[in-house]
Amino acid sequence: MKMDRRSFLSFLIGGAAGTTLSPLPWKLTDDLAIWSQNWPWTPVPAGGEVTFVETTCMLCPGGCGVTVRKVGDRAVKIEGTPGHPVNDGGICILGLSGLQLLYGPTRVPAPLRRAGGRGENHWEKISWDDALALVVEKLAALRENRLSHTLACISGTDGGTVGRLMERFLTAYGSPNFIRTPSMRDAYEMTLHLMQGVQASAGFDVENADFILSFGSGILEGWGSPVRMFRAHSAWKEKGVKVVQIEPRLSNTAAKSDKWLPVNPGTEAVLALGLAHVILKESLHRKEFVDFYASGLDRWKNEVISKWTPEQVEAVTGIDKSTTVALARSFARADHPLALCGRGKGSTPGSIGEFMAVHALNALVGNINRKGGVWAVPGPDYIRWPEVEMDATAAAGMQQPRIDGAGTEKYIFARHLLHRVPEMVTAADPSLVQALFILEANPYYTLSDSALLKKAWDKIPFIVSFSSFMDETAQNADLILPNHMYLERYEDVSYAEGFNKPYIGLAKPVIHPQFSTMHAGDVILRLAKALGDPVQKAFPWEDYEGCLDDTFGDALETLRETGYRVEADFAPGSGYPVFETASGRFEFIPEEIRDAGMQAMVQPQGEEPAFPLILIPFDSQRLANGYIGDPPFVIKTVPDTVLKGDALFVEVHPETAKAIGLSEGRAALLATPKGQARVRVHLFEGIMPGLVGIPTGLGHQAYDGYLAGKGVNANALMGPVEDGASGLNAAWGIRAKLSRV
Amino acid sequence: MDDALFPKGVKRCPLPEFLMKLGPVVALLIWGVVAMLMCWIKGLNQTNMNDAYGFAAWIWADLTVIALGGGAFFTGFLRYLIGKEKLKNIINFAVLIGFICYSSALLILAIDIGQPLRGWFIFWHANVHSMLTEVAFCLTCYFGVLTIEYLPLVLENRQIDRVPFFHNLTHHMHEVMPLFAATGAFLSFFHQGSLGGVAGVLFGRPFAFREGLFIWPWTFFLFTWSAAAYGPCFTIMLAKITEKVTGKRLIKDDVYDLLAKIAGWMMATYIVAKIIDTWYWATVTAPARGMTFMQFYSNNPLYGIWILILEIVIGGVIPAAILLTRKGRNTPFALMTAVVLGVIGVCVNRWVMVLQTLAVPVLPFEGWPMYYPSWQEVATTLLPVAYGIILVAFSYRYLPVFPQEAELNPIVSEPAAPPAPAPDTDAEPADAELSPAQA
Amino acid sequence: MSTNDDKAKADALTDTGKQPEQDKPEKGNGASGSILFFFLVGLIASLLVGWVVFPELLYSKKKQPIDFNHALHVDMVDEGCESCHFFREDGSFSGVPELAQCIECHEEAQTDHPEEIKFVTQYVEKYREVPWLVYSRQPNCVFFSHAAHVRLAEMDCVTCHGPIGESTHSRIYEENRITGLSRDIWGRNIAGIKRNSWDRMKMDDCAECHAEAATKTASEGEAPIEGFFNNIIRIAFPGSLSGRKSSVQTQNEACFVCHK
Amino acid sequence: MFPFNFEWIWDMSHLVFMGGLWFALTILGLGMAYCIIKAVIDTAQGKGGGHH
Amino acid sequence: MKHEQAKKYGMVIDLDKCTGCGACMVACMAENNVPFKEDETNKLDSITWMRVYQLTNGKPFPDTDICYLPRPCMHCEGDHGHSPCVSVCPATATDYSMDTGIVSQIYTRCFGCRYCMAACPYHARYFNWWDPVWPNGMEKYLNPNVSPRMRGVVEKCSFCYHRYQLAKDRAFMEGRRELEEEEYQTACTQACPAGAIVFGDLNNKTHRVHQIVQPDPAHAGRPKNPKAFRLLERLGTNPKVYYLSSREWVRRSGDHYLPHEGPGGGH
Repeated sequence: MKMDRRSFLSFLIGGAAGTTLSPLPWKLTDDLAIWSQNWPWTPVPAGGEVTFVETTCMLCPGGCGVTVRKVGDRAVKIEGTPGHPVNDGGICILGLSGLQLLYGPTRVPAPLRRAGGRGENHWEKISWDDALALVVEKLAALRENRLSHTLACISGTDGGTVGRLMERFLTAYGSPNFIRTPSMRDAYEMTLHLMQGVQASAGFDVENADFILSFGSGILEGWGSPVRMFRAHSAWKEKGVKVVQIEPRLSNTAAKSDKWLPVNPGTEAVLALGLAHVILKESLHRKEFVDFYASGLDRWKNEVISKWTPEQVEAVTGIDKSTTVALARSFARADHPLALCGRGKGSTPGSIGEFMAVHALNALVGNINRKGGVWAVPGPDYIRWPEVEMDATAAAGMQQPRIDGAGTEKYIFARHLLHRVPEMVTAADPSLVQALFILEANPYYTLSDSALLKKAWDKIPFIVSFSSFMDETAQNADLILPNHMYLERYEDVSYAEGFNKPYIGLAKPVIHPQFSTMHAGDVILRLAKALGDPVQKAFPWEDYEGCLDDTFGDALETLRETGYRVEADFAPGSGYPVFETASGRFEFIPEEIRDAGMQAMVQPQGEEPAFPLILIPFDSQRLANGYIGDPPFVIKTVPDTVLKGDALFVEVHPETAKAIGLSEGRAALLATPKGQARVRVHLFEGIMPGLVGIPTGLGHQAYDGYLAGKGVNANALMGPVEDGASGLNAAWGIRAKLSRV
Repeated sequence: MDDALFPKGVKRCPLPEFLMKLGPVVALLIWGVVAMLMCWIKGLNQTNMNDAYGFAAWIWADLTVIALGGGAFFTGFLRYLIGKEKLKNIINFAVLIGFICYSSALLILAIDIGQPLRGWFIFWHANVHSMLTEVAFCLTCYFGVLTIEYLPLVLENRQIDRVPFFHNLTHHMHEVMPLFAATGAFLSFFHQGSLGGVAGVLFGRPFAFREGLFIWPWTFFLFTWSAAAYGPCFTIMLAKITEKVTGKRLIKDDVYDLLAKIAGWMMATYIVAKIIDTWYWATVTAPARGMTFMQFYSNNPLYGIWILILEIVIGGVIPAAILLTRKGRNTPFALMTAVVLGVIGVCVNRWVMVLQTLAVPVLPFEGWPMYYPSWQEVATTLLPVAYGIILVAFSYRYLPVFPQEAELNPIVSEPAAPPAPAPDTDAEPADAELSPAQA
Repeated sequence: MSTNDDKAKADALTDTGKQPEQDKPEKGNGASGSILFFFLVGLIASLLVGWVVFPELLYSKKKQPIDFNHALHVDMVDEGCESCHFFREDGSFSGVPELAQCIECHEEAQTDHPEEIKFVTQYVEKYREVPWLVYSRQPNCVFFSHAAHVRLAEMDCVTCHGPIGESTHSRIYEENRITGLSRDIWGRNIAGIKRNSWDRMKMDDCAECHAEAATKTASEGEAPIEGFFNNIIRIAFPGSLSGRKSSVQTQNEACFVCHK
Repeated sequence: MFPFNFEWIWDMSHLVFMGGLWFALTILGLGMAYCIIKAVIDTAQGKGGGHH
Repeated sequence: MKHEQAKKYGMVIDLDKCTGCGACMVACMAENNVPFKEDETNKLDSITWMRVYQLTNGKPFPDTDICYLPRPCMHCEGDHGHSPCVSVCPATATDYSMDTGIVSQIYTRCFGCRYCMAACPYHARYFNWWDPVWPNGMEKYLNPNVSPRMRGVVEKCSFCYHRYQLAKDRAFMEGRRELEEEEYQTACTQACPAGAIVFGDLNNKTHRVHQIVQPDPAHAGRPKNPKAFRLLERLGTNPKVYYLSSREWVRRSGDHYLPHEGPGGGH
């Protein structure tokens, strides 16, 4: 039988009919659909037993309690711990994203030694033994040459065991240069020291205050312990507590406040003094406090009455005099009025004059160490290690002045002045810093005046980062000794920013370390051991956990169980506490600083004609601007009026923009005395004309593709402004120029 | 060369010239196919669509080609159900255009959905309350009808027709063609309408939402009506263009005149209905939701009141007026102007119903999102155009699409050709069985 | 283009054109027979391919890492299936035991059975989880609550899993090469015919049982006569009058009942 | 969609909509079947070929 | 077998408390395996089931005011469950459950026609324009209770329905069928540091949502609380997410009003 065309055709038709009657086409259609529902490249998360681990978040100084949900051995979600004294179940946007940092591509997987030039990001993985040997070799040599004091450490932490171990290491080694990263904490501590004579941090009984007067504090931007502040804010709303926000830009805090007073930038302290003027003039102050517990009022009063009448205040601050008077009255007449300062998140200290003026307001209404007021919270007392026995080298090293000058005659009250380091390093030859450790900090990004910083950086021969993440500082270091990430390690958190009770939180290992990392505490102990006596002698512990055991004793077990310890019934005094100043009273004008203390205003850098505008940085809860950069989830929430593609938007008032010829979204060149950057313009009715608002927390060069290269680092355009009285960095802005490109 | 395949009694250009002229179109086709494959393989991120524009150029193209392809069902309706015999001379072409439009629409839909491999869910797991389900079902069925209607034309190719089976099949298909046409018209009335319903039922989109009759919003009826009005315009336009390209008269003027007249009446009535609908929407429907008429036409860089004028006046009232006058219909330029304006009008209408519907901010604190298509969207939208040109070209070359062609263009030089009837008579073409009219 | 070519092609075309006429004589004498024959050949061949060859090709066959004897284990434990496949306190179901559970008994080999020795040496000693192939693994879009079925509705494991507890050997695991799913989901029978409730585990099978349960619930509250007529309707139109109306779209159970 | 599908409901919308659809499909299918069968019969009877 | 009373889960968000911090957005993303891309600044192509909008009163400096408004899926009930999106889905991939009042979205059923997105006036529905990609290792944090979506399908807020399922399982183990109010809470509610979100059963008079909102069953759930409002209520979507604000301009921003009209039952 011949297979001709016709037969072939009928064969095909038969085949088609048969195929249609077979499962083949139908099952294939179905299976292809099912394939598309289960694409192998779409991950399928594994199931398992669900467990919860309670620990403490270490992504900011807030000290929140977090509960990590685990499925099998995977951590899948971070939630706030209900009943926790600081955050009671709430959690912030950054804390929620912790797992993206834990499992993310920014982690440093192992000890890394720089392979190319600094900052080129070429690395060589080395063993922990080799890495530690490298450090020991350097340190031993420096010590041998009696240059132990040229080792410095920049640390984001100082109260807990790890910070203290590091500080102790420097002491035993022979260097006074343990430098904590700057924040408003410096200014508040100094204020309490000067006015109340105590070494304490400021705690705020925000839950019980009934009138909030905020001098630019970003209560809803991340100031203090953010979640606690949010909760307090909600409680205020429920109770009808009045909030007055004083700042030149409509921040979230300002928008949520009952009254927003757009004050001329940098003149907040003047307004505080103006309020004091009204209070004193109208005798609205709380006499039972002022008369019995304070000193120096008369002198201060004279000054305030003569200098800061509401008219004068209006001329400087732009706040209408009747507003000042009304505000002063309602503030003073409230039962528990509370004045706060520290701009934005409080990441820059600020001028001591301003802090003292605001603190004096609290004193005028008697709200010191009292319900709803400012409490002096003593530092952690649980670390009672024996004194370091210093050998001659160490003693000699410790005798050397600190590189940042803190504690020297000029900066007698300052404890840490990190902003001075770049200048000092650049000035001297050879560099005053021969070796630099960086622990839980990212100064390469957070320090202002990047150009100077870079110069200083180049002069430091040996830089070691302990960072868990490839941040800017790690990227520009010579050696990275990656710490376990906070979800992988034990560490005590000795402090919750702005919390009004002594508090210890414990971070616990939620999961096994994901990479070849080592606890910074263990690294310090191993370095000490390798350096031998006398350094070794100061560290009688086998390992960090041993140190923790030794430090807390039996208390560690309870801490492990509850995750935190708080002195719930802490009160700084049943009535008013005894002040530890020379007079034993609250000092309105501390003797030590009397003239400088009245210098309330700090001028921004730059001159008028060249830089007609003023650039002010502004913080946002959605932009982490400290040691940690925004993880992918958080950067995703940043509005497109702040970041679009890689372009950063600066906020300008429509009138100001019009004068320059800029419209919404237009590209512009933003120049300051410290540098310039290409930006785009977002017109915002909520910013005072003549100002340029720049968001902080962007412009990273390191981390991953989700963050690097996006926007502009506000710090690069700013420079430190030294407060004459304290030496603290008091910069709140800088003169700037915005031009079309 | 390939003249054995030509319809009887007509002249065609040599094959190389034919292919060469199609070259650019084929290039366009390939460009479109590349873009299509990119969309399938890499996903819809190749487009400029976004979460505000879930529907965009493609859905507009879909709605538009179906409206324009409406010439097929409406001409069929007039020819087979109303009995306008004269239209048999344009019905083949109308069916061809319809076939192209509908196959294109289906292809675009297959590209437009995010999971093409699951596209059949719309049939298997149908939600009968969804206008889109109605669209998909009727569209597919009507495409089947069009295939059935187009098939005899293919089988009438001179060589295929020699096969007895095919010849017989053609014969019998012509026999039952009114039944198919009726089914097609039935399906078309529904899916043209449900395409209108797609936008009209969106009660979350005040720009598109309309009240209506039972489950059907007014847009349902307006869409059917407008397809019936503007579809024939498109058929006329393409026929005229084909005449221009081939340099021959292919259809007699009285056929054009009849179709144009009917289209004119449809358009006139449609545009009156559309104006009433717009008026009612602007004064009753939208204000009931707190929105004012001008809110839909201001504060954005594109959608001004001009678009409404373009759609209703320039694309509706004017062409309707031209088509309603005998002079307008019989002046070639006026006729062409009218059908082109009409086609523009319906394109704008479909654009507005898809794109402006989505652009109008509904949340009071949102702005107007703007959109322009990516090149992949443009290429895939032009793909059907290229494919359509190619199919028309091949159909014209090898199939007896225009029954009056031989009569209107007698081949004088070849004595072998059948004797040409006098051009001015209305006599049937010699080989009458080539025409569906015979069935 | 050369005229020769043109001519050749034209000839060819003419030939083609003539062919039907040449073929015509064949018609009616044996031609239709051969047509029928080839039609049948095509039909039978494609049926064989579709029904026999295709299923063979579609599924890959995999052996379990350990040949597990369910029957043996069930005999030795007290609480039946739940001895190893237990509920956690939070209501989640443990599913296939993890190594840690097995180790409770098998820290060392208890017999000299080669499979047990293999298990101990290759997994227990190395503390490596056994990569079991789960016959009943549903795709990730499925939410299935064992608690609702076993605890609340008191269903037997066998209803869905079949008599796997009686098996003495692990059968071959067949995996659909396209979908990556176990063959047990579609069912052994390529046509989708099932005899037992556990023969297939597609959505329709879940729905079938749910509809039955719902119908039962609905009919319980009906008066006898009403129930009689309603039952006739139910038999005539399966799925109707089921009494469940939680889904607006399907008046069946809402999608999220079984999907995640 | 068929009545045995999960999504099917015995209600007016389904009966009208799917009924209409299946009705249309049946007409088309039967129509085509009629044409093909007639054509086969005609061809078997030797009708058709070339011109008549 | 006794049937539980039908629930109508809903949410009330206090805009006076909401600080716009964005924690709800991230809590949602982390809970629901929402993917992310390197560049998420094109907000029209950025999946955020919960999105926080910034509203402004449009007044010039210094009378400018802003307010944040978190927008999850409204889980519209429409008219008897015919929410704008549910009725248009051609493949029954989205559904309204009368048991819970939750609008579901079944990703594996969805074939990506995006008609529901065109239908939703709240832009609460998101399309997976891209394949979801987690950087190597980051897929470890994915939640097994929520299936990751493939490219080409629509997704949206589910009111964390999986949490309802898990809570039910737990209740079943204890022989209960009914859930306590706190047993089923969405991730955003749980996370909100301001405590601005309250979630619960609007049908249950003991639940806080009911007490705050006081829905009026005679008027499709319109709130009796004068501070409460819903978004685009006048479209007839009958949403189950309510907002509270003491500011008139904010309440007015929730819907369209002709010049002489105003919020608060004046229509």
